[in-house]
Amino acid sequence: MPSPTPAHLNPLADAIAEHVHDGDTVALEGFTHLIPFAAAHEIARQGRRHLTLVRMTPDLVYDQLIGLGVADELVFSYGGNPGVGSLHRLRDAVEKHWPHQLAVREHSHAGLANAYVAGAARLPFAVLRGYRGTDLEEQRDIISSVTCPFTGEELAAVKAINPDVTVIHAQLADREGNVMLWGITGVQREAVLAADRAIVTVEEVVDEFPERTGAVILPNWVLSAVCVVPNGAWPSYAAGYSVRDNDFYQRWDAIARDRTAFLTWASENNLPTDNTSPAEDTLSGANASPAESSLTAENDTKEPADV
Amino acid sequence: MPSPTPAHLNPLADAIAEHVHDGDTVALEGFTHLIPFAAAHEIARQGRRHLTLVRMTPDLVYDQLIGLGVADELVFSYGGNPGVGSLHRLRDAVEKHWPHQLAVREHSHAGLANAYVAGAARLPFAVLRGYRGTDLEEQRDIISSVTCPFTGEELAAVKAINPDVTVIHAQLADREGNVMLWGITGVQREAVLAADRAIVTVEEVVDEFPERTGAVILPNWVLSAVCVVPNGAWPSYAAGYSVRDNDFYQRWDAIARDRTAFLTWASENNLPTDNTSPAEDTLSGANASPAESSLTAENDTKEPADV
Amino acid sequence: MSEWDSADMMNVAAARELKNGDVCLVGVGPPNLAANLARRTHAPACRLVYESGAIDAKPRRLPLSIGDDDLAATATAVVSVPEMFNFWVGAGRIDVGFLGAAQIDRYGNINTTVIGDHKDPTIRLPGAGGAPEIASAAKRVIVIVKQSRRTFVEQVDFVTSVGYGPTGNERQAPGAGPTLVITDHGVLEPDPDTNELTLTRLHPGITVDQARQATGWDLKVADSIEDVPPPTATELTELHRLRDREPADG
Amino acid sequence: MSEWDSADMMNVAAARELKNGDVCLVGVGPPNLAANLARRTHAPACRLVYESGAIDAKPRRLPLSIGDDDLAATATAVVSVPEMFNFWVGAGRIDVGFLGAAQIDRYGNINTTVIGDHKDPTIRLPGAGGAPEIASAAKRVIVIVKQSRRTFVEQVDFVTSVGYGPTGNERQAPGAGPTLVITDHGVLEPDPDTNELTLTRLHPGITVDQARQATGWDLKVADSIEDVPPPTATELTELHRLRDREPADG
Repeated sequence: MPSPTPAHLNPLADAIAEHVHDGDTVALEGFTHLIPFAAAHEIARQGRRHLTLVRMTPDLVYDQLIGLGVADELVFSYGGNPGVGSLHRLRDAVEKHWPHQLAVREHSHAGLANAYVAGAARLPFAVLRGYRGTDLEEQRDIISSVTCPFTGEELAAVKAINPDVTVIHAQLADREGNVMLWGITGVQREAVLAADRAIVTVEEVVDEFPERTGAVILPNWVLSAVCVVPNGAWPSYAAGYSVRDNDFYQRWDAIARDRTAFLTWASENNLPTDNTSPAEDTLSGANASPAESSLTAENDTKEPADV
Repeated sequence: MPSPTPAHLNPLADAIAEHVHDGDTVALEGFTHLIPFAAAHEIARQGRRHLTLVRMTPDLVYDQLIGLGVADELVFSYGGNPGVGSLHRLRDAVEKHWPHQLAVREHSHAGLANAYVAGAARLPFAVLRGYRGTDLEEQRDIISSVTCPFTGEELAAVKAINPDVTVIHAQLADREGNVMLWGITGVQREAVLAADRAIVTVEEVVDEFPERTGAVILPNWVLSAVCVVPNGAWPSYAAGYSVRDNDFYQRWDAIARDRTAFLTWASENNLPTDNTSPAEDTLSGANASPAESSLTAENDTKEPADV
Repeated sequence: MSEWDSADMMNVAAARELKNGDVCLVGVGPPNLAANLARRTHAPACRLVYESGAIDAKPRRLPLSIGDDDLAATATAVVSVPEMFNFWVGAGRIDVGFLGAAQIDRYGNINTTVIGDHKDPTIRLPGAGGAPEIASAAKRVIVIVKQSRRTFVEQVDFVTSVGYGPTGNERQAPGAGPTLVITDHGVLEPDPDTNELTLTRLHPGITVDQARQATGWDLKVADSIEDVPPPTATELTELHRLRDREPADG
Repeated sequence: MSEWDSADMMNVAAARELKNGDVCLVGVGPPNLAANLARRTHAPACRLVYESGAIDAKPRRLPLSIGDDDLAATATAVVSVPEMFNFWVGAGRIDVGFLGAAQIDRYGNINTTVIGDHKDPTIRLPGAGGAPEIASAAKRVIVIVKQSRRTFVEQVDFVTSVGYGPTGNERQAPGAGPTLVITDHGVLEPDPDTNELTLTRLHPGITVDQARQATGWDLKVADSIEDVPPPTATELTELHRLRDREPADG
């Protein structure tokens, strides 16, 4: 359970150092929108290892962490670069065990979303109508079935997920450390409430929250730390603050395809890697382009306003 | 399932005539706030009988319908006049079978809320940690148990509720019949989505919805009818439009305590009753006060603005 | 201002149990009075949660129902009722839950459903509401109830909310169960070994014998009884202001 | 403007299947193109739902991901992902669900998870996403996939989303299952008796033999094959405008 102490406004490095430990189960959530990239990079920068990473859509953020050797296990439901193609670091880890073997547990979106829901309610499992007849059911330790005591119908059961720590990015905090996010809010509320500890990076701190239809508000007493990190979702976006850097999502494909390009990118961004040689077996090095120093680049692809 | 036809803006009488039938299971929801009193009175005025009424807090709205003889069964979780005392018509029906016997199935708030949640998801049951060791569990047809397939823990299961029709009151509709409500939104979203048909009364129609943190928006294609009924929640309230008529909630106690007073109130408000003599056994007639024509009274208890 | 009765004392004693920072689930009646009194006196940072969905409500006047607009308007967040019960109450995020009772037995089991048979009751009571889950999941459960032989009974007619079970040993819920029963006579606490409710404190002017007389079973009494201090002037002032629906003093 | 290729034809044929008023769950790739094309041509009132939570999204340009802000900004309502899957997809409120496939078999069972063994795959594919629930619960499921022997296989390596089961008779889900498979060659429909995918329509210029060559099993062919009309000028114009991320024409 989260500490009853009110959340403070903390430096991100301190929050990660205090709350994210080697071996933790860590969920970084944000469904396309509000992905906590800056916090992920801080986790990598501090050299965390042996994490179990949980996330519905691993996206570039976990492709990077997996390539950097941060994760031993991945729990997810859709691992692609949306609209672009594969997550090559994820594939390299699963297919070729580079930089090391990555254990995989996978759900459908509905299954993983409900696993968080059960976790947020501190129930051991959730029920849904799905999975029947699929090979996903073979993962018996996380997907099982229950029988309705009223109708006799057999339904799927998914094991609850309770991360040690959940990290999200949001638009706003107030001076007391309450947090507000809006737009596509995904599964963030449930992921935060399912966790023992929760860290939120925010665009800015305001005296009072605006009215926002569809906003999620998280009271300070369910949060462990709130950190002001403007543009902390880049190359994802924060509605009202930035647009998605679709160009970087395209460019990442070339960086991630090639181990050397990836290691160059990591080095240029001061992200520590395991001492693994890229030479032994590069996934699809043929059409890899040289790394660009993209992590620290400005979000230079703002689209014209279109309202 | 709701008809895929977009909702229309309809006269309330037409919507009730078309969608609420004798013998239906009907849920009128609204947790203290936004209780659809006007729609309830229209149901009574049209002489509907043998309804199964579902509602977390029967409140005055079901006390009235029960006294008028509309219901054969009540499904609920808390049957009091909040801050005042008993619901005397409910008690008279259960304790003395006036105007006729009322079957009762009852949940805790958590159980009934989750029964709607299961209904909205079209699942046959919901799981919660509760009920264990209570006598509520004896209602085996609606409360049972399931065993977690991962931990072996035994948890409570509640049977899903899928009303034939759900009726709610909301602040706004737009010109296409989409609906917006805010403030305390209770279980209305789930009750609407659990129903085969849904009727919404609204304070007014607007061109565009405002930004409102915490608002629930229901697309027109899950609604069967939308009816403009200003002050349709009186003596409950609609945040931003009215305040709760606490005086009427007090006055109702005297009206409802006494069968004669209640029948006078019904007659004065053109609400048909079964031809039942009030004389045989009045519940607590001693301190009953004469009926007031309160139903049609203006909301005369607006409190001073206090912001 | 210094006049007070046993009901005032009960509410004041309940308010004193709330600590600054406690997350408190507030129901109608005495709990509402007690929680708001605590917030206006010694525990301004206690967090009021109402089952209607209001989290961190800061009511300016005593709410008349748990669904007052003032609760939503002053809350940090307002959530749906299913979310309130699943993600907040059931998930164990409530430090203190207050409960009332129409009947209570020596093991803290509570009836708010019926007097008589459930299918054909003599008196139909309001029912469960949020009580079973509060009784199950809150870290501390405080029962506020006037003490009488009609209420403190050998056996409840119906178990709406579980205390420690029929013989005191059957509790399986995650929360601690009823940690305090605050009455107009004094305070009862479960015996650490048997969970039997034991008189541990007396309100000013009340005797052990009076408490025994108001109990429908052979009341267990602690070896040493604490005296509850009478309401302070501040407590009484704010209690009266709350009842008169006035805003906080100062 | 009148030039088009087999991929264009596939997207146009998929768009034509959407009826005005249909509630359509839209995924990335061809489904996104097809659904938005339908909305810009013959089905302006079809309702686009994205699994990110946007209900009745009215994107002004082709969204590049299912989480574009334009979807949230133009939607009637935005809901959480759990609510989307529990109350909207799982509850059967979707009329048409589009699916892609890395492998599909003759009974419409789909693999988007791995080529090879799940624990040690040759190729790790993206995984399930929302597909299993769409396959299970949508009233009509339309698969959009380019036809080849690599994709149309005798047996899928992994069943991510169920069509009609291993022998065509095992489907137990509430939705109807894959009602159409639209490829770059033509359209396949399940046989009414056996549920075996059967070639029923051919795109302009494609022969039955070509379709057979692109199928990894002995393709069943309907007695009479319909010819799919080529893309109209309007369809092509809007398809190109969508790809160029231009707003709707007019």
